[in-house]
Amino acid sequence: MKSFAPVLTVVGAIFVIWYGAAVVLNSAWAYDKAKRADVTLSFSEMVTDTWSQEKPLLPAPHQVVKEIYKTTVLKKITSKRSLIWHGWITLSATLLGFAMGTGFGILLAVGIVHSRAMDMSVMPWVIASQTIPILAVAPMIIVVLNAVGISGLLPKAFISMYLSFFPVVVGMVKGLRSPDAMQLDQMRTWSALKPTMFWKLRLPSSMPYLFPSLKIAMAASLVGAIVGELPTGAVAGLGARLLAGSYYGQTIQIWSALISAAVLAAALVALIGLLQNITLKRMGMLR
Amino acid sequence: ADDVSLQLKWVTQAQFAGYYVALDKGFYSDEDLNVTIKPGGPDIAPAQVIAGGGADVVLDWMPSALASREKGLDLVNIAQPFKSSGMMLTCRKDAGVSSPADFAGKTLGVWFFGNEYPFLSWMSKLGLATDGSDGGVTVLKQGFNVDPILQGQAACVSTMTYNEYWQIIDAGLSADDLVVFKYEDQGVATLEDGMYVLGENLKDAAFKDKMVRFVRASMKGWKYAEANPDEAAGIVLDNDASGAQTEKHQKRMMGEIAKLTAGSNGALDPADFQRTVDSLLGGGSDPVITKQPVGAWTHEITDAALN
Amino acid sequence: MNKEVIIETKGLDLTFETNDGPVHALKDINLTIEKGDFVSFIGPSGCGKTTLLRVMADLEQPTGGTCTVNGVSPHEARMNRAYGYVFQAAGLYPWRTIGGNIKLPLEIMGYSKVEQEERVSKVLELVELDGFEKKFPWQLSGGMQQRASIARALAFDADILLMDEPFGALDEIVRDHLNEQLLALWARTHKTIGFVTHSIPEAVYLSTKIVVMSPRPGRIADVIESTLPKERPLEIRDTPEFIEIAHRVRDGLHEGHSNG
Amino acid sequence: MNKEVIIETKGLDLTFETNDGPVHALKDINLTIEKGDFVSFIGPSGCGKTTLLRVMADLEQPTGGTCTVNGVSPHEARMNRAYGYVFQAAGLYPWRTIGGNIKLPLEIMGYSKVEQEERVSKVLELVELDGFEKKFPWQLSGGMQQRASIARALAFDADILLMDEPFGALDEIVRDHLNEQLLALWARTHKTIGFVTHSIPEAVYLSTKIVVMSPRPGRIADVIESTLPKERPLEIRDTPEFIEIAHRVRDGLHEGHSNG
Amino acid sequence: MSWILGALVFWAAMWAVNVKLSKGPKTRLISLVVPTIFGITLLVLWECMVRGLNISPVLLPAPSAIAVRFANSLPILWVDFVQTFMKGALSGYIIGCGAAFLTAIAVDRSPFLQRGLLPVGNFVAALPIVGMAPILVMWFGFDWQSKAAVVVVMVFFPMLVNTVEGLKASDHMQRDLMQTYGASYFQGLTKLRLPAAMPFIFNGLKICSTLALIGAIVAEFFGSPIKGMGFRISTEVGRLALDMVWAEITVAALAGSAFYGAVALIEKGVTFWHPSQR
Ligand SMILES: Nc1ncnc2c1ncn2[C@@H]1O[C@H](COP(=O)(O)OP(=O)(O)OP(=O)(O)O)[C@@H](O)[C@H]1O
Ligand SMILES: Nc1ncnc2c1ncn2[C@@H]1O[C@H](COP(=O)(O)OP(=O)(O)OP(=O)(O)O)[C@@H](O)[C@H]1O
Ligand SMILES: [Mg+2]
Ligand SMILES: [Mg+2]
Repeated sequence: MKSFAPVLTVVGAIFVIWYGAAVVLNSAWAYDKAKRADVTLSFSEMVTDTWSQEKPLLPAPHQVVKEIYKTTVLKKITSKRSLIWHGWITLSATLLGFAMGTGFGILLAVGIVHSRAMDMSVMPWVIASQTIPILAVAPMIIVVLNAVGISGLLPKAFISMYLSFFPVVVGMVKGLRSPDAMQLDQMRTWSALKPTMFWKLRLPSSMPYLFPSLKIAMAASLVGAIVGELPTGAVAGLGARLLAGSYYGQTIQIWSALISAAVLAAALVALIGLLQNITLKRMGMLR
Repeated sequence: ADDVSLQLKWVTQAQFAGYYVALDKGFYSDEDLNVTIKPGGPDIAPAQVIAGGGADVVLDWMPSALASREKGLDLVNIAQPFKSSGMMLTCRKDAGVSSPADFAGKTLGVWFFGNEYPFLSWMSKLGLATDGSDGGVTVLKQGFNVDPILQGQAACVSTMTYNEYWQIIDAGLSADDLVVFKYEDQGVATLEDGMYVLGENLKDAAFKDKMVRFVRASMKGWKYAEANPDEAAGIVLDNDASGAQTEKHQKRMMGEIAKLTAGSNGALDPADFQRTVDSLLGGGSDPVITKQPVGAWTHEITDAALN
Repeated sequence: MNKEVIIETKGLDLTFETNDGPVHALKDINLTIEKGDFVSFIGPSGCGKTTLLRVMADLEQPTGGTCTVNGVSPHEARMNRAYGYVFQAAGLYPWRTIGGNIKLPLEIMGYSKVEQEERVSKVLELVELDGFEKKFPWQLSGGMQQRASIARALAFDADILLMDEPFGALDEIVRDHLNEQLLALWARTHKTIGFVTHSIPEAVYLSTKIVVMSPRPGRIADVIESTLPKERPLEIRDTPEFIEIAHRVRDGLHEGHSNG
Repeated sequence: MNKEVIIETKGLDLTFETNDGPVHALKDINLTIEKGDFVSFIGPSGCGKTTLLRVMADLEQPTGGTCTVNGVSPHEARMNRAYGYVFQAAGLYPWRTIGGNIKLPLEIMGYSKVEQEERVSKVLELVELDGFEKKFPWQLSGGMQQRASIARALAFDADILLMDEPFGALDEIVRDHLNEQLLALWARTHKTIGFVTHSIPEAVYLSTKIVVMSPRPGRIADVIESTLPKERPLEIRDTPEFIEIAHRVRDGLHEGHSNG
Repeated sequence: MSWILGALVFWAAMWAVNVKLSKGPKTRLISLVVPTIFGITLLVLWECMVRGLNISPVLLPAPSAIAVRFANSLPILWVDFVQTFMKGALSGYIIGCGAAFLTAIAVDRSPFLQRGLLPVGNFVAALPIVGMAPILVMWFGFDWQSKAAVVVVMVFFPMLVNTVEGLKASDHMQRDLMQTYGASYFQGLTKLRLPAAMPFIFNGLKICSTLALIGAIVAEFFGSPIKGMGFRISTEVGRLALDMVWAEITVAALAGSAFYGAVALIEKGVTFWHPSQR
């Protein structure tokens, strides 16, 4: 609660800048239009115009809000013009990809921590894998997966997974290795076996590392799902809205899709934060 | 019923009205076909989709299809519902363009992804370099919209008669502000939106039979769409999953599309084919195709379908 | 006095390989610990006390010589769960309550739920932490944490108790109290105890045998058998006998320092 | 004996606001420290020793009462760079060498390069770390780190030296040695020293004044003026006078414990 | 079939070699050889799978074909590399990280701003920034400036959050020590808080190094001059020249890994004192 006022201030500042930027960016078009229509614009007319263009370079916040309101509240959820419907499509791919990425990442991390050979040979390539512009390869992945009969949700989820497994691996390797030498020795004095050590020591001590990674992974996963929707042909989903908006120069639609995606991301990340608080509190790690 | 999947070249819009009408009006089921229409997008290469087995039939432009043939993918044109090309270059008058002679030194927006071939062969015909050297034109890879011309980043952009041109108009520029160069008029038109299948599949009698029925039903759809443009546009809108299309735009598009499909009964006109090939072969230093294609089209299907 | 030998080292040698070259941590350690002994290890920082204890507990492999525990190798002894070990720092797991921490070795060793509960409350009482079972480690002061860690080592029935400066972090009064408690426990259970300390009075007060070590390389400078009786009230620290032994220990230490 | 008053607290009170409610760390502390005094603070864990020292150094704000240092507020005194402070843990900056760490306050206070070098080598010698100037903190043992941190506080000319358990991590021999050194330094420089310790003999050996504190809320239980002479060989610890004072301190502590 | 069998046998053999190698002492050479062997194994596996399963080259070309194309197209690859990496990614990276660093220092003195900026920063960092690409291309034109702008937006917030976090990383005692010296704000910043923040700052720099290249490439999908890695990839996919596409991907992976490695190397030099580097 302490950060309520500061956040409000910053958000307020952003809005002010936003409105200002809208005037600056859209004014050229307003003047251009006026010139062709042979009228002269007063400053206030220009400002109102920049905040109400149909296809502005930068839509004003209230235009975006109106669009979002129109496409969420006023449309039936099942309607293809409802942002909620598109959001749900993206969300399902995101969640599936996130689940797969997290699972894969944790498995890989367990392997890396327990096998030196794996640590030395796989880890550099995990890093290299992230330097491949998956976003550029996404269309091919979708086509190739289509070729082997996988279509629909899975190809998108696959791209999400590719983006989300990396932070999980990195975080979990760090976390599973976080028990110090003394804690490991302690287990050895009780002659605990490797599985016991894993369940009773490594896994619990990795929790503080896992959750921040999950937050990053969730955000990455959403990006993956959106990118996966771009090439599948503007069928459905927030990515498709972005693309269609871009295709028809509908900046208001782009921004509303973008803002919805951000809200979705924030909600998902907040959800993980909540889970983190509950888990860590039960584990007594939250003071 | 037999399953047929069709890969479109672009997103769901009136450009593909014939197929959606055939599906919606039950022309396909009348032929005992179960058709799935897969929308395309900016990064979907139909040729790649069919190579991967993701579709039975794809819609593609002939230059891109022929180029794929040279890459070893045996694409065969089985029907050509579009008689004329809808492609054009739209320029702003105030950028100082009034004829192709003015192109030199200007910035032109072009689509790539296999759609650049007609442009390249036109430029080579005009003798204009496209690699940025002196006296040539500066080429810009245009995104999915017409922003470059609206913002003055390019003097001309690629448009289709039925789509992007109207986006420019909608954005507030009037037809008087613009000059258009139709590829059709410049003698560099190439065949657009033909139906292509893999050559090896055509050896299979059952597949051929399926295609015969498919082409017949599709052409029925096209003719219906030409006759009832408003209804066709409505059907397309119903099938648009992105919910981004507007009725006004689709109706207008349907009207323009009807002009392009008008002269075709579905069968490929060998003369049109040859014109396309010649224009592509004459691509100067960097020709799109290097030799006369053989077996790139067949009348077998249309002959059977249209009888 | 024909007592059973519990730990025996012969010519024990240990060299750590480090980046800067080898560190000779233990050299030619010969030591016999008998059943029921309370052996203190004392010596300057870095002389190898911790290392020696770790070798006995199979946490470190000697590079020369032999070490047997209960007649078998330290490894087998560890697998037989022969020891409780208290580390130099408390090392409680922060995600477990005090009770959970003490239960941990019991879970691993497969004690029944009922017995776990019983033992936890018994040892908590012993170290005067009853009532803190549900608290997390960071809710306790440093001294209390150290006591909990001692309780954890006492919870299961290991015959050998190895303690590495368990009372280092405690203030003098609490320390005196725990010393008394430890002696009482030792008298009652006849455990064999290895105990590392920095404090001369503590070593003298507790031990039946004091091993004075000297550094670089770590070796035994002196082994002093205590002549103090088994009953040791705190006041024993003012007797001449006590002061005499303390003197001998201090001398041993000084020698080690000037050598090192 | 009309000496100059250096630190004076009157009715000092400090309450920490925590989630669980307020913690009354210091209550009604009245204390006068004169120039050249060596004052030890002793008391059970959590009785407020560290907190009191921090108030004097303007690292904590009292919630009641006043504290003056050199006749001005602790804040002004801090800005005048009146003290050196040695923390309970060494707290060296890992990215600086030992020499660099000792130079740090000198750089901040604007000493010349030449003088920096001189002082560094002087204080390193004092704590017997000559030759380690170029090493990084983690390449030294805990005890050596603590000595480096003491050297850092001695490097600049502060009249007041506040030390929070500086010798906690050291073994008895090194501790004895540093105690002697500290006494010698104090005798030579006439610094005023505030010194927190857990060890009764240490407190008695070093101090001119011993402040015994008791916890919950932290307050002064007893202030003992030492009657020992200024010259103190280590053997003084066996004299009856020494033992007498130690007894008084222990009694004060016990009282505090039973009260707490 | 024999191709696939061969691949599996090769895999098993190489894995055995790696297990053996990694059991030995961890020298510099070994820690280079082991991942190399693993990488070669992957390539061989890929080659065998493509040949064994007869995968069409328009779907997935074999590594050998990619290598040939790579060798034959060096000039084009170089032009694209300069356009996308040097101009787009690198300049955006430097501007973005630099701006974020300065912003972090600027808000450092105001806890109020920090409390407000961090949650918002985290929110924006979670935003699918790729969505901004078309907009930024619209604003900054088609050439590398718009790519750099996308990169700036992508790296700004991760870097900001890490730096602000880092500036808080010094522990209480270290800060108290500065207080007892009566150090000024600036002295505290340069002598304590910046050095202590270095591990966090480098963490941010490393994350951003992979983001930068991805951002620059994706931005080219939304309009570009006719050069650049993203342009080439999207164009050549349309032309079914998949070998060229993969050659570009190889360049991207090589450049990205080298970039990351360079940052990691500098990190090792600067934060030599941190436990994770010892
Ligand atoms: N894992 C290790 N690698 C390299 N050297 C080590 C290792 N462990 C200990 N040493 C070195 O071995 C010597 C003995 O160390 P040890 O910890 O046994 O000393 P100690 O007597 O317990 O000291 P303290 O009283 O400070 O705990 C020291 O010089 C130390 O630096
Ligand atoms: N920042 C703080 N917030 C809340 N409570 C605190 C804080 N610092 C100290 N305390 C509390 O104030 C009391 C006195 O603490 P202080 O650190 O002064 O004790 P001490 O005498 O130095 O103990 P020790 O010998 O263990 O170092 C303790 O109960 C402690 O829990
Ligand atoms: Mg030790
Ligand atoms: Mg303290």
